[in-house]
Amino acid sequence: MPFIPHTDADVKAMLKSIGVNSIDQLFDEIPEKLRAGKLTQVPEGLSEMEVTRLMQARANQDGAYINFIGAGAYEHHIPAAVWEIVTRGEFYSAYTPYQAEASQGTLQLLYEYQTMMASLTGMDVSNASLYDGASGLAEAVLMAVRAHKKARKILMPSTVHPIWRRVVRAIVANQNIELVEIPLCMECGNIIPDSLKQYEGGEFAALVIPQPNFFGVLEEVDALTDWAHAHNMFAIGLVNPTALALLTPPGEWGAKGADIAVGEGQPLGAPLSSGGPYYGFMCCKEALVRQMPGRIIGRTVDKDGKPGFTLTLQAREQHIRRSKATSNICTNQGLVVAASTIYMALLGPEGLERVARTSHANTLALIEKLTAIQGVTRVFDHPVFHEVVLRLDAPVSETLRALEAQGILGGYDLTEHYPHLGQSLLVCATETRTPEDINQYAFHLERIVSKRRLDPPCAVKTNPNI
Amino acid sequence: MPFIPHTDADVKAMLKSIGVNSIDQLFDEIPEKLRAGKLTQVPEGLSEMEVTRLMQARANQDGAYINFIGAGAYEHHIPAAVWEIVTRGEFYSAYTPYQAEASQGTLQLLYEYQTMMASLTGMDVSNASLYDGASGLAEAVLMAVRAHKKARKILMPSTVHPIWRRVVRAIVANQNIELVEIPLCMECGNIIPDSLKQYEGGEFAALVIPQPNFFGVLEEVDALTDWAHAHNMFAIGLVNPTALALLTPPGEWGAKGADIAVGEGQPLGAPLSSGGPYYGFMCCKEALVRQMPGRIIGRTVDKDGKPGFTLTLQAREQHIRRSKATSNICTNQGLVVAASTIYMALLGPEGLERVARTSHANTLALIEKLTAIQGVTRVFDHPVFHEVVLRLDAPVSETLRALEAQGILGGYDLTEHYPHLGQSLLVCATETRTPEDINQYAFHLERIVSKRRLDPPCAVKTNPNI
Amino acid sequence: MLIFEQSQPNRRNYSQAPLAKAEVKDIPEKFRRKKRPLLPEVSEMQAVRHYTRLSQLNFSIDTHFYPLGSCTMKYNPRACNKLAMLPNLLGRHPYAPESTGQGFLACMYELQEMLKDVTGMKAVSLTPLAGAQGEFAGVAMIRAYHDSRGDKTRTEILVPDAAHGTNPATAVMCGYTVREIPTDANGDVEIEALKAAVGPQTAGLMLTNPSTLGVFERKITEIAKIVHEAGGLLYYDGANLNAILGRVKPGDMGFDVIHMNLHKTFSTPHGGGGPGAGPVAANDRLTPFLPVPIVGKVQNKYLWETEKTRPQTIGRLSANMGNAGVLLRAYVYARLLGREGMHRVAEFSTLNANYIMAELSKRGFDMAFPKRRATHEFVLTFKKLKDETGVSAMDVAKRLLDKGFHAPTTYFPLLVPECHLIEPTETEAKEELDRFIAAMEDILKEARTSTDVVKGAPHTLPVKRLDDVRAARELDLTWKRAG
Amino acid sequence: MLIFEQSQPNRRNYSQAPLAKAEVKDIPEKFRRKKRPLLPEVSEMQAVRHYTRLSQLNFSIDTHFYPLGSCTMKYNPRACNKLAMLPNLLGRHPYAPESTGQGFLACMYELQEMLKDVTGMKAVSLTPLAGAQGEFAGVAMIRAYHDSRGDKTRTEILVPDAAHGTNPATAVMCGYTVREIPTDANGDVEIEALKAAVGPQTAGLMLTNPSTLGVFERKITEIAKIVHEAGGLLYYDGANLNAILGRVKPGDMGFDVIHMNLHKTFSTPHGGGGPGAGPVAANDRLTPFLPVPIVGKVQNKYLWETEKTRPQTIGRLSANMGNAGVLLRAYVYARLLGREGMHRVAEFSTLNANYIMAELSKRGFDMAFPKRRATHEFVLTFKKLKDETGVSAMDVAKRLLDKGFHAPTTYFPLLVPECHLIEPTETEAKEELDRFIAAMEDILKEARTSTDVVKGAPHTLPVKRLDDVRAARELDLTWKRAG
Repeated sequence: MPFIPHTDADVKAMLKSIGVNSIDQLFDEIPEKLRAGKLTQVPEGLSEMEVTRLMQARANQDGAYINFIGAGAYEHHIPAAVWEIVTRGEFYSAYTPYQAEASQGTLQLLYEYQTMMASLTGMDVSNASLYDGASGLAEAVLMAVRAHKKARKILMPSTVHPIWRRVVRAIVANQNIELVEIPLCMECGNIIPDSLKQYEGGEFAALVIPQPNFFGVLEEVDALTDWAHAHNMFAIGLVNPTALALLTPPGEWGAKGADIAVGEGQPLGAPLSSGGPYYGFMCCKEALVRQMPGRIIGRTVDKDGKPGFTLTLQAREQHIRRSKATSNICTNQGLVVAASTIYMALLGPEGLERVARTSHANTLALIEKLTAIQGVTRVFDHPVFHEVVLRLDAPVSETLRALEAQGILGGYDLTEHYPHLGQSLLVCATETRTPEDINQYAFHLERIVSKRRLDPPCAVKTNPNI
Repeated sequence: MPFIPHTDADVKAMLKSIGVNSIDQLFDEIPEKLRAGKLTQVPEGLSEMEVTRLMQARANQDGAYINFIGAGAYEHHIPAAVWEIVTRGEFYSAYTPYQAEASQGTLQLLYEYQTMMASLTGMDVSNASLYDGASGLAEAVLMAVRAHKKARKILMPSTVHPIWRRVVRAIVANQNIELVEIPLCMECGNIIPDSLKQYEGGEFAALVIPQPNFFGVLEEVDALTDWAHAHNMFAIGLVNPTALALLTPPGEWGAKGADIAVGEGQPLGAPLSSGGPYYGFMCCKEALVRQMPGRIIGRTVDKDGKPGFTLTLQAREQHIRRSKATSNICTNQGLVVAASTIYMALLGPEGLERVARTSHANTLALIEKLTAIQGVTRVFDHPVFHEVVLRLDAPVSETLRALEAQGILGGYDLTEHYPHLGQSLLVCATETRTPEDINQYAFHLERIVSKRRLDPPCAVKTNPNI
Repeated sequence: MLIFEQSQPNRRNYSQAPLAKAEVKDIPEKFRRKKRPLLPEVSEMQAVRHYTRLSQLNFSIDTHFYPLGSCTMKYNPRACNKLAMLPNLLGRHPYAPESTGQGFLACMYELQEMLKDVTGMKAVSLTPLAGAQGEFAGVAMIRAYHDSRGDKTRTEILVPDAAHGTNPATAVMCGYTVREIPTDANGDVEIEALKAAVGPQTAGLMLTNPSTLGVFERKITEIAKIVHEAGGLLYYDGANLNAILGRVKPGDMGFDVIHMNLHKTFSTPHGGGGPGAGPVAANDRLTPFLPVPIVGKVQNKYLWETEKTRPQTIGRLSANMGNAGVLLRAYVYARLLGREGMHRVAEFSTLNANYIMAELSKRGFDMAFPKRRATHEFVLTFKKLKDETGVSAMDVAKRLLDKGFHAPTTYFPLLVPECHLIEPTETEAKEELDRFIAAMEDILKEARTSTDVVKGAPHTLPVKRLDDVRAARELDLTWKRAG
Repeated sequence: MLIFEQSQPNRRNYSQAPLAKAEVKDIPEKFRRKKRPLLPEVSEMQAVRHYTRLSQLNFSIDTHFYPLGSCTMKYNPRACNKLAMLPNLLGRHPYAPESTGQGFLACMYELQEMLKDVTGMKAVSLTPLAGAQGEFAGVAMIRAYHDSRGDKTRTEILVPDAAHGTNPATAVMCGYTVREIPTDANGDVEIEALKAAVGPQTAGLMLTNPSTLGVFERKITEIAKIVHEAGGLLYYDGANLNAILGRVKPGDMGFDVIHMNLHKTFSTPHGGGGPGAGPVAANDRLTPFLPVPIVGKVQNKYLWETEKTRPQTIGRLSANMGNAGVLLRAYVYARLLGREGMHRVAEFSTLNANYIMAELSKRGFDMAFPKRRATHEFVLTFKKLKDETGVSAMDVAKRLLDKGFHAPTTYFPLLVPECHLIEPTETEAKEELDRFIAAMEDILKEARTSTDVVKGAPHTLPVKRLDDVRAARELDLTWKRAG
């Protein structure tokens, strides 16, 4: 009975107090035919030692690769202190701070997080997190529709992460919200502001503006924001938080700034971890705060006038508003947010900027090496942040498989979602990639691509001796 | 300037307050020619990211092996909770509890540890730890000499760990203490009590009694203890703490019990970790407590009568007694003791007994498999605990090297310290070894030994084609 | 003190960022940030000390009994955390190929299989990021099912008035209107009201069983029949799964789809409010609509099943497959418990709840449903106490904090006035329950003898009772530099 | 509450031991334990909760400023812990072959090389398990040196009266008698007394510089000359190395052998009293006598140097090579600091100490050596305060606890009455020092205005002032079951 402390004597005493003869009797209100719920497919329990061995074997099986994939999840160095503190029992095993007086640790941390995020995005306020960047974007869309009151259409550039767009669709589709896709410029890899004319007068609630966009390419955020405002729609900035150490924050885009800023918080201290847990951050202008979903922490005072922190604006939430809530969101990603808060405190503005600069410089160094290889070209001719699209004169999927055999994850294959870009892939080298990593990638890519050029696969097939 | 928080403004303000112009000036009392202590062999600093990468590479280089070596350091499963709690900053980064009121966490834990160890060894009292088992044995020897007052000779069986005996020698040699070695019985692998007759009347301060001994063999502890007491010497029990879950504790040996119990605490929750940090435990009879070295925690009350814990019997210690101290020991192994305390609390008496039983049963299973191989025999015909000496008809060192190539550490080579035992090695399979591990060992050993029998190395050398 | 108040311009951690400052020439000035963000400028030690100290201000499972009803605050085994954080598992990119994730995917596949058994369902998707997303997935699947049959008339979701607030909120997110079904005096759904409510407009019913009232809905089979006969489907809110784990399977009760809060029943950490994980399980009828990705297995290789192989899926709910690290923790927990361990969960969580209920009843506390068995939790009401002394359920809750216990859930379920919802979970020892019972008894006495002490509680925490009204009225959501 | 008071017979953690109970038939009954040991029988959560709560009762670097003189309580970088605990490093058996430890041995070799540079010595042995063992090694090496020359007349070790208590204790352990050398009013060794003390009986001198008085021994070169000319050797007690790291090398001062407390200068954790690590470094003369094992390097392979290659070694001090995991932490720390980082250590620890000394002087505190520079620490005395108000150095120390600061070292050095030895280290920020200074000033005021508050301190800690006399008189060293 793992984790159950009861001794036989305890059980006996407790049953006696309750006035029953057996634990079974406590289930006597359940219709008998439902009580046969024996498990058959769950294996026998293991000791911690056995599970440890099992999990180590599983982890070893997965190996460790030199990673050049970004595409929304970025490998950054995480200071050792971050998760050593986050996994302290007091943070790890506490719940939502419903009893504020007994949760000042979590609450103050979240208030600090809100301050950091609001400043990083240049917005007035922040919530205490949403589930992840993709679902956070969906929440931003819902929020814009709620706040706009009239329009239910959203302008969604095709330069937004293709899977995120699917997530938004899945979440908002049932509420009669229409996502209208804006095509990208095939030369620059971003949205040409002038091309938006066609949507004027179309009754849109919001324009989503990614910065950088999925291809790493910088969008003309000032023009796009101003255009959105000029046409009575909200501007939703979709941003990478590391990039914000270098790039203009959404709050300062155009004349009035974006209205909502949203994004994936993972780069700030969350490990890649096969995709989660991450978190979505959301910030907005003060005027929209009561439309914002998710938990929000406020500073107040106790009855002696001493400052303290508490959940606030709960009137928006589902446990009070029920069917009239701003969202059904309940939990947030508290622990990951704790990691981000500590990450930002450890890095500071200078540190985060250095991470951004080095990530960007490494990606440029990678591109320089790779595009020096015959048959490898850069697709878009426009400034980027730390991520670039390359085109190969060989099939991307085969090339990536050949790189994988050398211990290298060579990038994100764009052929499924952007077939019109040809054999393209998205590569990224964060600050964690060394010059040696980059050289290795270039060395193997050259070998693979040139081998293919000299020995095309069909030739291989016809010669059974090779 | 890693870890230094001073801004330029801070430095300026501080220098002004001190009344100097530069930090250099603060060193002006140091003779100038001594101030040129520039470092030349220390490399430039690295970022945490770089050091992380370096250390991961170093750790990868060392690999992971299936381990059958014991010989004083045992691979046991350590519950995940142990080091997650021990490395909490409050335990990890606190110092010796000089200010008891601000250190009740460490102090209470150590009091609990003392209670557990005293009970495990069957002794009256325990100290709060010594450096390791080997130096702990040296301290026990010094303690016995101090308490005995007359004799300065110690009877030290050759069945005690050979390296530990060297350590004892190095530590006590300068105090004119003589270690007299008792030879072992070549059939049983232990000390025959009757053989001690020759030492009667020799003025010894103590007899060291290992249980189990270095070969895993059980000693006749009752007879040995009674003999020691009959001849006016202290009995020092040298014990494996895991074994104590199964074996008679030193406090109950013979008619009066051992006087001092000492041993290596590593099996109780410390990782192998290339040999440290471990800790030595030491327990003794109440009458000897004021001769015991190391820190000791006592329970007392505060000025309101509330129970609390504090360092006690400090009058023994070097910071008060200086040249008259019982030992120069100062720090203990507090953090590792914290791990052991939590380990014992998590295992409990039943859990520790299961660990001991399974370790023993696994070793027996291993022996059965290995001695079924032609050319592998068990050396001593006497009961053991979880460790056994085997003899091979092939050179041990070559065989171990061949096993290593298969990812197996096959045991501890006895040929250096016990050449008269022939090609022997000491093997151990704790509860962490699975049937599959054991089968693998047997499979590869059979292959290696039989190959050698069929293809002796000289034949290999004469045939250049092989 | 806030971290910002410890910050000094130009203080920084040299070890925590690249030592060389890389030049960035190719990003035009117009895209560049002009003003540094307000991030703390502190030393590594200052940050470590600050957040270590902050952590100590929290109550948590690792430090306190935390009988927060409906939240299942049970022990989070440390092995789950340690093993989910093995370096290779942490380092794996979500878009790394399946070939580099066979170990991870094996864990996920096996977790799916175990959850199928636990729920009595046919298929599982692990992708929902939290309970509320699991709920959303469940209702969206119901909608997709009706849509797939061209059945456009079903616009209503039935929800008992005792349901979690997320239920109606979710129904609305899926484009449904909500009709509430009343509860009778014994905590069961009013069958006649349900019969009256169902019809061709009924898309489905959302229910948790045991209900939020801490009692088992005895007429569940009849309810399922009524809804199914009206053409509706049944969604099971798995928030209370801890009450039945290994004893009763939602599939056997007649549910078509269920979500599970792994951070409750499967003991992944609550983390101060998340991350959670809310897998959904479905019977044959709803399986095609499960959200993707799902882990499949073909010839001993694990792979992602996506929109390609599951064209009727409601789609994706997150950029990747859910909170993978949380799912790994749940997997480790499930393997530690195993079959027998899971059977014990419902037994001992029920034993603990009934024991506290029995002992408190004997001490004069008023149960909301005194004639019912407690499930894994139960409701008591301080209405009489409030009327007599002015001491509210909230006052009692705050006073419990002083005595070293986290408070039960207060003022929920909404149907019971001045209530506490008490859920001890199976991992608390009898001694701890006895201490809690004694503390409650003390407070009951104090309420009559030293009313102000209770009404003024807490007295011993880092702050006294906080002004929530001011927090909402004078919004202070971010710190601003003075001046 | 003690863990034993939460124990119940037959309660146990099923996950933490082998699930099957193996039979043991071959161990005869006479060797078998009859009565179970008194280990706690608690659940995993009870243990986790108990020890988590206990930890919170401690002051520590991670939570408090800890200006404990002579103990160098600086920030312990978390990376050092994390990286020393990488699974392969933790899993390696000490007797595993060198071929399976090239990564580990490389770290140890490089650490040796760095420590040689830091000390200005020719060779290093990492094996001593703690400072006191390092001292022992140093003096034993001096003895081995004289013995190797057949010089049996040298029976005396000189120790300044300001030395750490371990110094004389160690000399005795090495079979020497101790002669104390007095200190002059400015904290320097009395040269004339030294001259009078040296002779053919002098084996060596043990000294720390800066001395325990918090001042640099200015005549060190002269002292070295006097001792060397008498045929003695000089041992440097490295406890105070933080004051000179990267500024002054003990080898340059004339020392023959030195030990270093890596848990001080190299910031490995103090762990509530250990483990430490006390490597020794020696000049050419003493190198042959260093304790083994030492890590050598031959043709790019690392190996153990043992008694075989170092026949004159004083031998072994531990079963393996010291506290390997502590040495790994020191190695990581050294690599993070690097050359420049090490140079800054002495600079900023000295700056911090001098700043507090200056500020406290201005506020009316009495310095033991007002005319001297502080090194990394300094001594102040409350003798006058004690005479005037009855408030002792201990009272002030206890009152500091109430104000959230760990107390400085009290009543050491023994030469200064009613003293505090204050060592802030380089990792504390000016703001923290200012808060400490303000707290000290407050206490000084309280000592005159509310004497009882100070004499009764602490008031806010888990316990009030403890009765140490009773602890030593009525020994209660283990818990016993009642009855």
